[in-house]
Amino acid sequence: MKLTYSLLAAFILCATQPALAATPLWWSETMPHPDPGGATRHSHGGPVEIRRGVYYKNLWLRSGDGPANSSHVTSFDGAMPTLVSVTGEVQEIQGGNLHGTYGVNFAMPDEGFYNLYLVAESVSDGTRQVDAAKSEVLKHSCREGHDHVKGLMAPRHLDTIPLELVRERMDAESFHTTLGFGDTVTFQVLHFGRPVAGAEVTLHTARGWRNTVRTDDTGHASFMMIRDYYPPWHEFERRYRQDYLVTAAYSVDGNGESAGVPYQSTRYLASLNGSYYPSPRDYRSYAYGLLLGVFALTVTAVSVYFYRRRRQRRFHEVRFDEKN
Amino acid sequence: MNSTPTDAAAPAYNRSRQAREAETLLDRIEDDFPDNPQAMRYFYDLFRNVYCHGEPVRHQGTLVGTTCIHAPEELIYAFGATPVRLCNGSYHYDQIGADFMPAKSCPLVKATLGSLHAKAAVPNTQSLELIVNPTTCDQKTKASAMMEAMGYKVHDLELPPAKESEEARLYWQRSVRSFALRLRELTGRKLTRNNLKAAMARTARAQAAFRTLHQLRKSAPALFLGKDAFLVTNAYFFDDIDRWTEAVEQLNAELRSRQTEGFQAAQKRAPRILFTGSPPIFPNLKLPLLIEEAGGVVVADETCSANRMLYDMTAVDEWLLNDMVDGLADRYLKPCTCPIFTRNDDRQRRLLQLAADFNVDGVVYQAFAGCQVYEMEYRSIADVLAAQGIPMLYVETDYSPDDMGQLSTRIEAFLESLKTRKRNKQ
Amino acid sequence: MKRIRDAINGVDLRRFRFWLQLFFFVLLVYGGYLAVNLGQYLPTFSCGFNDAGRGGICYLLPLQHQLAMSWRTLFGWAGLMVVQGFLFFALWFFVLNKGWCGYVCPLGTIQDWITSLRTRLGIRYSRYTEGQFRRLTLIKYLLLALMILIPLGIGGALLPHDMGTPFCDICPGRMIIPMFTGDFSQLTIDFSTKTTTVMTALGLLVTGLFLGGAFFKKRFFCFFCPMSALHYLLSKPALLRLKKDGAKCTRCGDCYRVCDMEIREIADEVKDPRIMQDDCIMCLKCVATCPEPGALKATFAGITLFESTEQGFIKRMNQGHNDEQHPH
Amino acid sequence: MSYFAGIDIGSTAIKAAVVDEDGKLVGTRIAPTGSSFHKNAMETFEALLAQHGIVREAVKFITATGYGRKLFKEADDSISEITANAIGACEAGRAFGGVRTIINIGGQDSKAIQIDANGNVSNFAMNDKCAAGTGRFLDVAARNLEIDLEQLGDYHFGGSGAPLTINSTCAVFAESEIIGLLAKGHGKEEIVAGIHYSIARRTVRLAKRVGIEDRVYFDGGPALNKGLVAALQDELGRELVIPEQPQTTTAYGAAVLARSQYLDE
Repeated sequence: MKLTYSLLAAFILCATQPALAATPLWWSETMPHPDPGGATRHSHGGPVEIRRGVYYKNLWLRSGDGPANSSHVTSFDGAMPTLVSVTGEVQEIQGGNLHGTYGVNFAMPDEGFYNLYLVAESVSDGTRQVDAAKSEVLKHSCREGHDHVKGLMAPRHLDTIPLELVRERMDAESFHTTLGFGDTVTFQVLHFGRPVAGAEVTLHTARGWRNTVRTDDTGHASFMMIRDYYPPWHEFERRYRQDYLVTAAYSVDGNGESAGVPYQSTRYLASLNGSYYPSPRDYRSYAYGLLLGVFALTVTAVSVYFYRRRRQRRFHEVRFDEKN
Repeated sequence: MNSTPTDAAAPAYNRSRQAREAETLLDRIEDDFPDNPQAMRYFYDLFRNVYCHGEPVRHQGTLVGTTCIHAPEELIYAFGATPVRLCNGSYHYDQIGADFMPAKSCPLVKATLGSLHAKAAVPNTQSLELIVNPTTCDQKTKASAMMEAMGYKVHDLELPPAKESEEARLYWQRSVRSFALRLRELTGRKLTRNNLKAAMARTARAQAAFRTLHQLRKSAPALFLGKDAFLVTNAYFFDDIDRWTEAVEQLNAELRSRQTEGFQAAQKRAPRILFTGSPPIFPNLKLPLLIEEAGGVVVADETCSANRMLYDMTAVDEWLLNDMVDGLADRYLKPCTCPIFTRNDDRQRRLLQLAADFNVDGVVYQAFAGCQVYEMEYRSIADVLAAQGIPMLYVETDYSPDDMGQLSTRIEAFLESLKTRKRNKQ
Repeated sequence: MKRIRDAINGVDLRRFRFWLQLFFFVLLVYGGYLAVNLGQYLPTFSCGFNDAGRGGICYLLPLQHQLAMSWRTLFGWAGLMVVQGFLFFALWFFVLNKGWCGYVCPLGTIQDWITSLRTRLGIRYSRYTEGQFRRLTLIKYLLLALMILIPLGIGGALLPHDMGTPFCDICPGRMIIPMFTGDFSQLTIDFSTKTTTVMTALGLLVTGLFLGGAFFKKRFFCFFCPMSALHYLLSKPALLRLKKDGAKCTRCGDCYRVCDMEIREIADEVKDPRIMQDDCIMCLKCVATCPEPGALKATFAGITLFESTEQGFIKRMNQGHNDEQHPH
Repeated sequence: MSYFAGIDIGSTAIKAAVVDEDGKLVGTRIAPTGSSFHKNAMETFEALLAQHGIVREAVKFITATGYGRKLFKEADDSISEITANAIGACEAGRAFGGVRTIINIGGQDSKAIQIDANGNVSNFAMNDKCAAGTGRFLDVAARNLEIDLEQLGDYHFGGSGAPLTINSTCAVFAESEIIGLLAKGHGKEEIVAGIHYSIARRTVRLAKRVGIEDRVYFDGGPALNKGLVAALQDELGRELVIPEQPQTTTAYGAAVLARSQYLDE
């Protein structure tokens, strides 16, 4: 359903939009069409392809306001995407056609978070728009163990990025932590590495709900994830993974010229994608659990008690079967 | 009711037949052998006092007679009562008891019945309030009714004829539990954890002393003779348990010093004998004495008047009454090598192990004429021992002294052949 | 040397075991706080769900995870990983054999604590009849088979994915061990899917049963433990061994009496010196309760560590000795 | 020349034997035990010495055996008759090619002995208390039938009918059974044969207890009874080896033992 919808949107956009629109560009894990070969596998960092033991990540560039209203970008010929590996190594990687639309594929040999950036720039009506799409991808396999996790948890940013969203870590977050309904997620907005106050940060959920807040003095904005999943109870899927998109917009006045076109102000538009799941609070019940446990305990105790009382009788009767 | 003796006048024990029987034997035990351990004095005197002078059996609280090793004495002690084992070895009482039993029956059972029937019997157990009669062999089982007819209160402690099966074990545990109920009724006391614990500790201490003595007999050349060992264990039948234990501990200490001194109670070449079968019970120590008079030495035994009575100890996992009583029941059933049980492979293995541990040269198997179970096990035991190359002498006898000459020939011939074997081995 | 040996053989095994078990319990349940990490191939119930405190992870968790990989992966390169994991597990196991159960396993230790609580309350234990024993003893093999087959079925897309760790779902260790670090989150029923609802409900039923059962029956759960079954399959070459000299055995049944696992062979078998049975937890209580010198012994790589002795037995069974009465 | 003597003081007869330095049998003598057997034993021993012209001092070692061995104080050592019998039979049996099983029927007991090649006893069995199957049993029977003990053999072969079955194993009950059979008009021959078979059966059962191996040596007074020998061979299913003087084997054994003991020291 969701897929058809986005495909339709993609069709429309591809047909009508030659260059960049005012809507943000963002990275997405969602394929342009259903997985043809079933090559992807689920991992703690979302879908990956595993070739000879090495994890590969596919990300597609999409454009639009939130996961519900975005389309895959068929081609892109701006700057090359930048990948920051776990070790901090910055490199440009080649994007291109990936299963039909523009996307990137990169290897993740190390455990930890990889950051992928794409910066695009255009001028229209005297306003320069700088798009900075970012994706933070986790590579984790439990086989690698969990000892090293703590040192790899801290979020990172690049000072060269005009506007960047950084997701703050939650309390006791580990590679296994997922974001659930009711959890609060906090982002920091950085402008060339410095926090920005008053930037407009918008969270788009998969079903189209959005909320906008302004960053505080330290550039932070927080959202509480809303419940966004209402299946019939028997179809409830605990591992139902949904994408959210968070964008930050920040305008700066100032004349300039970009590729020969002058402008009077600049609008920075940062994007960051992520995923969230139903909250365990929605499907886990202590009450029933304890009830059942206590029930079993009581039944055991009572049956042992009665068994022992019965054993006190002088002897057990021997019975014969009268049939035949 | 003619039998529960009430005459207050002290009978002339030292002139009675049974006293003479005991006296003669004690003289033989004491005088015919040099180098009796000093600590044996206690036991010689004890036997003289009890058997020749009719000193009453010492006891605290109710005196409860037992007719077999299967009666758990710890339970009796726990109820503040004292057990006394009634199994008797006197030819005199054997003849009295012959009135109750068929001619070809076990002299032990006959003598026990005879002593219960006799007036002023020794050991003097005049105040017997209950007899616990485990249903072991047919003859003991049938003795219940006869003892009741004599006016005694008898508790049949039901023992299963097999010990391997779970059913047998549970049946026996239940028997022991009902025995505890009977004791409660008799004594009017309650079984408590502490009482039973203390009772078990008493027996365990006695058993530990016995085990030390038993291990000391491994020493080669022997530190002391089997006739004394039998006397010690026979004293356990009726002696005060704490007094007995102390005496045995003293004996152990003396034997240990003998060990360090390198003392030899028998010749270096003396054949080491393992005694098995029907129990030698004072004053019927005929066979062990003949063996040792002929130059052998009884170093170990597998009989219910000694080893089988005291060797196996009780284990408890949780010191709760339920577990303690079941533990006791198990100890009195599971390791028992009595031939009344269906299988006897435990007895075979026990004999082989004793023979190996005690460096035994030969086995003497005593079967009382009329003790069918021992007679029946003879063949299987003989086969097992023969397979291991251990010579065995099977002796069928009873309490009468008239086969002494014939027995001594056989025993001497057996010991001579053992000596030859030993020489040839060297 | 002899003195040392006598001291070892005369040890109060109950106390020794209590402290050793406590040590291992702290190590495996709270070791995580002390940066202890023994890896994820431990042959004992060091529960992986105890995120914060665990000092290592029970092998059954990664095993089930690994087996749930898609068949293409499992029978490809990842198969080697499974084999490697198994080898690590086996190496750990070979050191202590089933001593892991009797001395290390936190769930076993918890059961022993429950048992001692019961003893203090003066309530007697229950035993199975031999018929029940024979039937129940097979359950652990069934659980082991299911524990392997269900994840394999998932890997082959034959079964729903949320059954990934079927044994952990019903293992009482998952509910109980995390509680020791204040994590009660496992005590819930997960209604998210039908499978999880059923599995978590089963898990809590089993937990209730576990607590009740362990109260009345010594080492109640060990009887059904698939880890125990897996151990037994590997136990032949292990270094720690339980041996019996049948010739010295009097079949007094003392060892059987105290055996938490009610293993009859320990008392009755007199032919095979390798006496360890599949239910054995190697607590060595039997050795401590055997009055026959050398009849039972625990050896490590052929060296006798602990053997039954008369003196040791007498010392240990001297519980009821009243010192005031006999000051010896 | 040194000599060595063995004296077997049995319940019915005293047997004495003397061997020389080389262990060769010099001579034997048999006399009834009587009531004062110590005196009789001395007389028999001295008579034997006189018969062969041996002075008392030349006898270096005397070994006594038999029931009266402990009371014969003149002996240097005593040995049980089983051991003595075994050695005697082993030595005497060499002439027959060696024996391994010995059946001895004495005055009041019967024995079966198994020996190894050196004459060491490896196993033996003896009748219990009761006199059934012993020489005494034959005595009683002969008296009841009013025939001489020596005649029993002839009677055994003299009968025309099948041997009768004597059921009683006890000497006392057998006595009345024999009288009963006589009263019914059975011939003495059949009765004698019946008695022999009865003894033979008991003896074979005894022998089977120790295991029958190789040649079987039969000694003791009753071995002179041809009828008993025949019955025994019948029951055993094999030939018996019988020495010339079956009564003195034990005394001979004692003498042999006296020699080796003397030489050992």
